[in-house]
Amino acid sequence: MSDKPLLKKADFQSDQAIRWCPGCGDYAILAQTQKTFPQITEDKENTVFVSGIGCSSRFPYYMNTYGFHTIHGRAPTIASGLKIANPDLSVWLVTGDGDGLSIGGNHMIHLLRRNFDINIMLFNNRIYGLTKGQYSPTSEQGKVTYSTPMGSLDYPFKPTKLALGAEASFVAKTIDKELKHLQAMILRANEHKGTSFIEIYQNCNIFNDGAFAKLTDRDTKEEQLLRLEHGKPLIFGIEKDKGIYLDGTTPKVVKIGDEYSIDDIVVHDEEDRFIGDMLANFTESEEFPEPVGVLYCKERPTYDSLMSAQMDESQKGSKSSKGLNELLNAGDTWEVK
Amino acid sequence: MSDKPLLKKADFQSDQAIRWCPGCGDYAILAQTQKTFPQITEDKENTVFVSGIGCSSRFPYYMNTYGFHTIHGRAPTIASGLKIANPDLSVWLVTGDGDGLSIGGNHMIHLLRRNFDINIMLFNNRIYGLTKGQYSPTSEQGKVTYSTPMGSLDYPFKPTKLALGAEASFVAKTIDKELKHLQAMILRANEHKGTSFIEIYQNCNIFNDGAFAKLTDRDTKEEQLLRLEHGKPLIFGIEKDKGIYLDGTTPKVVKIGDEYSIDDIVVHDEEDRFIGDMLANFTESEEFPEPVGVLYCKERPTYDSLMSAQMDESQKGSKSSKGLNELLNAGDTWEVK
Amino acid sequence: MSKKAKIETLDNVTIRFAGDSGDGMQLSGGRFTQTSAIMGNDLSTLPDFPAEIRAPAGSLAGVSSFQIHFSSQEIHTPGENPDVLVAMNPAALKAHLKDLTPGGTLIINKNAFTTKNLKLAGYESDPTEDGSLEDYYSAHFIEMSKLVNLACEGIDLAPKLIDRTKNLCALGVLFWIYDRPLEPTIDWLNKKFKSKPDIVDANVKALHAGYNYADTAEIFTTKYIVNKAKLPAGKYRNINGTLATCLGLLTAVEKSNLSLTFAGYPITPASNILHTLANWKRFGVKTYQAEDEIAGIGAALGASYGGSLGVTASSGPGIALKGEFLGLAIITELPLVVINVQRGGPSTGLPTKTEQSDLFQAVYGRNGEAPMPVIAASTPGDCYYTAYEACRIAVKYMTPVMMLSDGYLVNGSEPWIIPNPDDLNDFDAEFVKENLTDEQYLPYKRNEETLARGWAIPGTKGLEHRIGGIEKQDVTGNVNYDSDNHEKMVQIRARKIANIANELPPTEVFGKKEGDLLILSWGSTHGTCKSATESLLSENLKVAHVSIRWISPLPNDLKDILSNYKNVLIPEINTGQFRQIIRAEFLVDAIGLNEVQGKPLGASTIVAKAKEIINER
Amino acid sequence: MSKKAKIETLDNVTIRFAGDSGDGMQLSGGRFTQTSAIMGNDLSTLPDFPAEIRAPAGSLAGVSSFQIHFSSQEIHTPGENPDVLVAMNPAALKAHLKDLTPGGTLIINKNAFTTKNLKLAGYESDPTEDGSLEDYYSAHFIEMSKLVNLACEGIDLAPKLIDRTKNLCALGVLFWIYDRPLEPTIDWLNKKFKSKPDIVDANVKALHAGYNYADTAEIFTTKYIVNKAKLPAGKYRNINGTLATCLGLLTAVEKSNLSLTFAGYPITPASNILHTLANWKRFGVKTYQAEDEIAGIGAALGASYGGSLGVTASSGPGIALKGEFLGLAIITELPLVVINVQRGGPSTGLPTKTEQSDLFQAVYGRNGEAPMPVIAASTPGDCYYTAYEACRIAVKYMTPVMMLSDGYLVNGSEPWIIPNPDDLNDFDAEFVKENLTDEQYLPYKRNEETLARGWAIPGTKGLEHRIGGIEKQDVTGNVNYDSDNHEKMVQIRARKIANIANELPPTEVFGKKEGDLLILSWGSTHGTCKSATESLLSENLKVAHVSIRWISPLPNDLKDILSNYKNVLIPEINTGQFRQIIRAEFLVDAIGLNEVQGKPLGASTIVAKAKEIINER
Ligand SMILES: Cc1ncc(C[n+]2csc(CCOP(=O)(O)OP(=O)(O)O)c2C)c(N)n1
Ligand SMILES: Cc1ncc(C[n+]2csc(CCOP(=O)(O)OP(=O)(O)O)c2C)c(N)n1
Ligand code: SF4
Ligand code: SF4
Ligand SMILES: [Mg+2]
Ligand SMILES: [Mg+2]
Repeated sequence: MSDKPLLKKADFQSDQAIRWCPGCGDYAILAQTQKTFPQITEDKENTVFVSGIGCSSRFPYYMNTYGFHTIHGRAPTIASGLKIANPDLSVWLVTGDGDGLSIGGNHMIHLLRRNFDINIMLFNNRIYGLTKGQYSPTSEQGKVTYSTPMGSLDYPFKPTKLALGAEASFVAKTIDKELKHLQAMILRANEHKGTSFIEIYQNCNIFNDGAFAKLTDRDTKEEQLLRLEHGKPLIFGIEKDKGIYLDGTTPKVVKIGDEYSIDDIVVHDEEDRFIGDMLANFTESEEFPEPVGVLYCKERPTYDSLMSAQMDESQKGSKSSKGLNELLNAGDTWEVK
Repeated sequence: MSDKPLLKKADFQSDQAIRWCPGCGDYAILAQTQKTFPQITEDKENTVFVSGIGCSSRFPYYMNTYGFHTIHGRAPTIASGLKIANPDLSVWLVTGDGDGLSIGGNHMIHLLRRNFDINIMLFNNRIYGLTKGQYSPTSEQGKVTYSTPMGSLDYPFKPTKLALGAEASFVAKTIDKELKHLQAMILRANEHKGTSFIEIYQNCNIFNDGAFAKLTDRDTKEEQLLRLEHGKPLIFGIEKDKGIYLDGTTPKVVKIGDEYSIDDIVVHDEEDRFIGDMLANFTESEEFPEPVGVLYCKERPTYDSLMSAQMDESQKGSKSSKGLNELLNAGDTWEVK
Repeated sequence: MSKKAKIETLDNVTIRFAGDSGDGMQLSGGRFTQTSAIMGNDLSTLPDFPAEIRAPAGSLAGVSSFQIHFSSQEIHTPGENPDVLVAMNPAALKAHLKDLTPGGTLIINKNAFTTKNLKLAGYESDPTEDGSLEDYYSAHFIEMSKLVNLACEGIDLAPKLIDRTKNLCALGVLFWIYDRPLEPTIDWLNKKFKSKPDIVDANVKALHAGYNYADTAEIFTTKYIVNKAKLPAGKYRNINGTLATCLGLLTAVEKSNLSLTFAGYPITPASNILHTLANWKRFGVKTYQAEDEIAGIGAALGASYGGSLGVTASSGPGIALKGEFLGLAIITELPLVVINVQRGGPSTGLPTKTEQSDLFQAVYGRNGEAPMPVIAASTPGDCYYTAYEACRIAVKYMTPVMMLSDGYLVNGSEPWIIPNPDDLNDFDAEFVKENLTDEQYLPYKRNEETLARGWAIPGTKGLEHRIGGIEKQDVTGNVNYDSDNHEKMVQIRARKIANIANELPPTEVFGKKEGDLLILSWGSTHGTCKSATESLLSENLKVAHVSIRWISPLPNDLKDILSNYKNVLIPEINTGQFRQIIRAEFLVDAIGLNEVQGKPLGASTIVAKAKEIINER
Repeated sequence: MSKKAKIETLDNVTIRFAGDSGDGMQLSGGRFTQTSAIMGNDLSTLPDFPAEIRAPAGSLAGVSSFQIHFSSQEIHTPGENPDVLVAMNPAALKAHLKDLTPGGTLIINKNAFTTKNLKLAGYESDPTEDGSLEDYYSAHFIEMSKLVNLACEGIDLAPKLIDRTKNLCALGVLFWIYDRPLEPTIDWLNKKFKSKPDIVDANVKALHAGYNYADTAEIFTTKYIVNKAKLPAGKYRNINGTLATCLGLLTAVEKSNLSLTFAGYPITPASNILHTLANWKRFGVKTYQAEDEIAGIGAALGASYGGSLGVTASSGPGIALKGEFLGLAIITELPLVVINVQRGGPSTGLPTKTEQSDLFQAVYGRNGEAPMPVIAASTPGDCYYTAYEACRIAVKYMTPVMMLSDGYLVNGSEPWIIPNPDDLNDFDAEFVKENLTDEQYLPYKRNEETLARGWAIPGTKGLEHRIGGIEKQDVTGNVNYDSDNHEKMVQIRARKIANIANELPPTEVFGKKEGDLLILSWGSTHGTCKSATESLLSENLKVAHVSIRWISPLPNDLKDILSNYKNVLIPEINTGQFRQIIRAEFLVDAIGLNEVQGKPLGASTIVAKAKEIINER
């Protein structure tokens, strides 16, 4: 960054009244984002927040940057087009588990494989908030909601696994209540050139309160969370005494001590897609702790940079100023007098 | 099956003239399907082929069963509704890499996670055939087509990986030219209760000829194909002298002989999702052979069976015949004389 | 104890309950409605929800309201300007005061007028203190929170819960003013909170507190009586449009021995249809929450293909997504019902408000020559009959049918004679029988009368056949690209839909059979137009009202009816979409009355406009 | 050597080349076209492709054809019934013979009439042997395969490749009959196959073989001369609608100093727009193949939001999918051009055939009050001007614009005066300038004249603001749910589009300024209607033709024009969609002439209908 005066959190707060329910996890995410942004940019006019429809998708109204609250599920398409038009913008996409994975699932997976340099924040509250409480593609099977009074039948997506299946180049997970961690993930996403996918567990205290309680309760959470650090072994627990061991091809949770030593524990490598896949499978499982942090991160050329390169390449030699006339007069022509 | 007379291949051939290009790989797939079906059913009226739009999606016209050629990308939605209405039908979904993974990607991934008992045959020719040769979501990066004269920029999907990312319960891959293997996969898909996803590499000799040549050339193919068999080690090569070895978390191709013995080779387990994920990553890679066969197969309750159970459960005790009047007269009522 | 109150009789009263979303206004309104229904009034109601899930307490965005119009005569609308406004907090007052009839009654929860709430509502000074209200309204400031607190002393409930009963207190006040019994509400409370006696206790005490306060305090000097209305005899219940729609669908499948498959994706204000039907599994109804609206209609069509009646519902933006699939349903000639619960547009627009602006989309919004029946419900209770007819026509003619409803209809309610399904139009559904001959089944052979093709469902022996979205050959249904065949099929599809007009009952004309002005309506403006017409007729003006149910095809007799009036007025909550259709169809210079404010039209506006037309032209 | 042929002069000739997809008929047609253009004829062409990619050789489904109409006068259509039919195989003969003018010339490749091919085409006996053709047509059976084989003796090419040159042989025959030079074709072959001299050699030999055969054999006794047409002076080229559209878009961005971003999803017959633009990266054009049509319009809108002009194109079913996004473009008031290359519907319909049946969808097919300009191209070359205007209006009024084209327009071609971009309407595009004050930027402040809001693009300092699909507050653009604001915004959006009519040039009336009949057309029926009108005028009938370019809004002067004629006839390739709009708008009892056969209308049909009307009414 240059020597311009640093912006402050308040610079990223818009003048619009915030209309989420009191107690909603969205507030925390907004606050952390506003807090982090001064570290991300010194020109807020170059930042654009694009969203779909849902409680979470109201987010852009509250950021004092450019913002586009589009239509349900389609934010990735607008964000991609924006990035094509102006690759220099810093584009952030805010979506929900319904917006991004139900109606918008296709645009999401295609955005991930194309690898535009766009940062995705998916607020996963495992419910449709805005439409007042139907189950979502991340709701647990058997969920009782207005649309499923006897319990839902669909098997849920694991968003990080779907993202990896769609060839995402950066996949991370964090939690609304983990303020510092959330900030760190936002910074990491920003650093990553390519599509960054951050799943954020978010409490909807109105329609799905406590969905992530076991991951946020002070007393229990360290037994449940597998905090990922690149180059560090996959250990967890209040006493940091448990770890992930690979038994043949099969991961297992083991206790570090007599039988297994710390050296037997798998070491996290963000660039290893086999590890990324394995960690994504841990999501919401009985057997394994819940991984938070960067599951996978490996850069490859972004769509926008490839496109810029092609545009440059195509313009070598030919002058575009003469282009139109050249084209108009191409092919066989003849004069009528 | 009962003791009804077995149907013959010809019984599954409709009277419609087939309109694929001469030499198209679709012919082989059709023939193998028609050949296999007598082993699958003895009542062809219970079979329905549903498709989207594309060359491949003309398939239902040629099967002498029920058939629905729907609209581009939406076959999974029709198939799901059909299965809800009548869970007893044997429903087959035929789609292409464009139909099923581009416009239809969302319905595809949701069908997989819901796990309706439907069999998907995805003809992957890595091109849009019907619209005359644009690149598809499975085309290799840099592909020169009408819409990408300087080469495509998108990073392709690996269909089996996407399917696993979407929680598919059965994922297999085969090739148009591998006639017996193709038949075997169709039979396996039929046996599997739940959504079966078969990716079929298919040659489009008009717009993408030879896309799979190295996997189908008699001389080279055994060096390239990793033929999966449950409970057998992952070995390949004309001499069956190469195998997949797991080095920590990282798979490697090794030569069986001095350094590595057959016992060091990973043994395929169709029910192991970690192996399934690993194999899916091998798709179209420089480093690894191309897996064909069943990558993953593990049953879990199907959407249709769960729905039937709920319907049954809900009808216990109450008699539906009285239902309408009960509902019409529910709540506070009063008489006006 | 009770003071001696004057008693006056009124024909019509409109009350609006307004408060914060958490204040329980929908409940108060609902109970007042139920009690009035039981007392034999005719009535009509309209709730208005905030767009936010839980807007900050006390904010303008968080105000929720419920209006009830009740009468000793037949009425057709939830009323325009309320005679009584109950305002539970400053924001509610701010948002609704402008609608209160001049001189109307204001009932205010004084305790909510705190500095914080006043500021949230944007008041500079306290209107309950600065005298600004008393000059214009009969204003009553009641310390409801205090009243309920006193009344509930000794009940072992959190103070917050006790404070929540103030909606019952307000209700009690109104029950006193309009001389209504408390018992139905008490019974209902007992049933509703069976397992929570403390809650029942507190609520009942609060109700009495309000009633007694009104009875005792000096401020209310008059009690009003609104007598029984002379309504058609029958067994009644109160019903809203969502429930009526669902009951109509269920009746349709029960009468025809079909099964019902509903597939949809949540969207305001259509979601409640999904929620209601999801509870009816025990009646064989299958519901499916799809991944989006396209999948919703696709699954519904797939179900219809499989022999169950497929239904989907959505609102504007979701209906937009279904357009491509409607084309497929039209060309494959499968039954399907698509319900559009209209809301304010364009785009996301005003998602919780009502509007009639999707008519063009319903009639014209598809590629190609894609004719399709469109039916519109006119009142909450009429949704029942409309949904039933939509199903019947869909199956009889093997076609998708679009049913138009709207935010007002699904949420509004009215007393409703419980119908006897046996009285409805016959509804036979038959699948093509199995074919044991060697002859090829011909899926596009048609019934000569209806032009419908057969419903040949998978699983039936000998009917194996293929359908799809490419143009089909007449009779065989094979893929066919010929010019002449295409033209023929385009014409057949058009004729099939046009023919439906031949079975429509004669159009009802309310009012003069000929005269100066015909008020022509479709959909939910029915009630307002009828009220306006009644009022105009009572002034001996030569007017009539016709309410159109089938918009595509239009009834055959409409042309003649239109020709009997000097002028035609079409009131709509859009910029004139039906007017455009009527002009095109009949070359009649219909006049539009168009308001696009996200709420029902007012009868007085129509009356004024009608008079202007009659006098001017 | 050359025999002495009679020479006759003709005004007009229509030739149809028909053969198997692999027979190279598009190439023969294209070369004949080019040569005729250079000779100064006016002309118009129409290719017709099979729906299948590669239908089996020799099958009816695999027939491909190309029609050219050339003349010494100005012409406007590719002709109806050809005077000459070239049939390269039995299937081509079978498919097209019914259209050949009675007594017309038949040129047949005798060698293709093998037993197998005859069977594939469904002939019981060989029509070149059984004498069934000679009585009705001037039939010539030429052994083209044999001729080219002989001619190419000694060339080192596979027999298959040599056989393929028979299309040049057929072309040679026609060049002789119509007295056209071979050089342009030979030059072209030399250029096209620069690196394959053997191919050039074989093709040139085949061309000469055909020419010489006609010159020598006794069968052709007459040569025909079609003289230069008197065309407006200028530099000409031949152009089809796809290329014209793309050039129009490029001209628009060059004149306005904008950049162009095209985002779309392949679909017949719109895909070629994507293909053409994809080749223009060197001119700064960005193209993006999206995952579906929704993503296509989304990306185009995103690009427009970012300050590039976003364009998308599709056909019926794909346009259906874009409806929801159009609503967002309308409410966010961003420029966007959506091109609909219409094809036969409904649903997948007839994907390779032309139709005008998406007009309703274009004008009405959205939820809510969603007005949007709709412009239609009238000839292949006119696509240039139409695309340019679509872009200009989109940017000037900050609105999405729908441009209607169709299968005939994009594939058909005509001679075209190369335009000078400087002569086009001015096109200024300006972004809002950065704001260094402390004042909040007001995104919904409007230009007083156009009512357009500012184009404030991300990256501009001080303009940070938020937009979206919920109703916006006037001026500030904030989310707003108020009734009055909503109504106001609905009206502003409508007025903004209606106002465009004020800048439209006076409508051109071709023919009598008043009289018995006005033929009113829109889109690609322009040429047919103009031809019909010319023919009617030449019989001194009091008729005129008006071709409408802007369908929404309609031109202000149309009402007066309509009132000058006793009757109005609207020919359309649909069941009367524009007629419906004209009736609604002007209460004029317009008469429809409607054919829905997947192909252009014939001028003679219109002439007949016009006479019937003039005589009857
Ligand atoms: C086309 C369309 N379909 C449906 C809706 C209704 N809708 C709005 S938000 C939403 C789901 C929101 O869920 P999610 O994305 O998880 O967001 P949350 O509210 O939970 O943050 C739905 C179904 C819509 N606005 N548009
Ligand atoms: C809504 C819609 N968009 C686009 C098309 C055009 N279209 C038809 S098939 C197809 C792609 C076909 O590719 P694929 O699914 O791979 O099938 P293939 O022809 O290669 O077998 C496209 C783009 C269409 N028919 N409908
Ligand atoms: S409904 Fe849930 S997600 Fe939406 S604002 Fe309220 S608490 Fe948050
Ligand atoms: S275009 Fe390709 S995929 Fe389609 S039929 Fe021809 S060879 Fe097969
Ligand atoms: Mg959610
Ligand atoms: Mg393909």
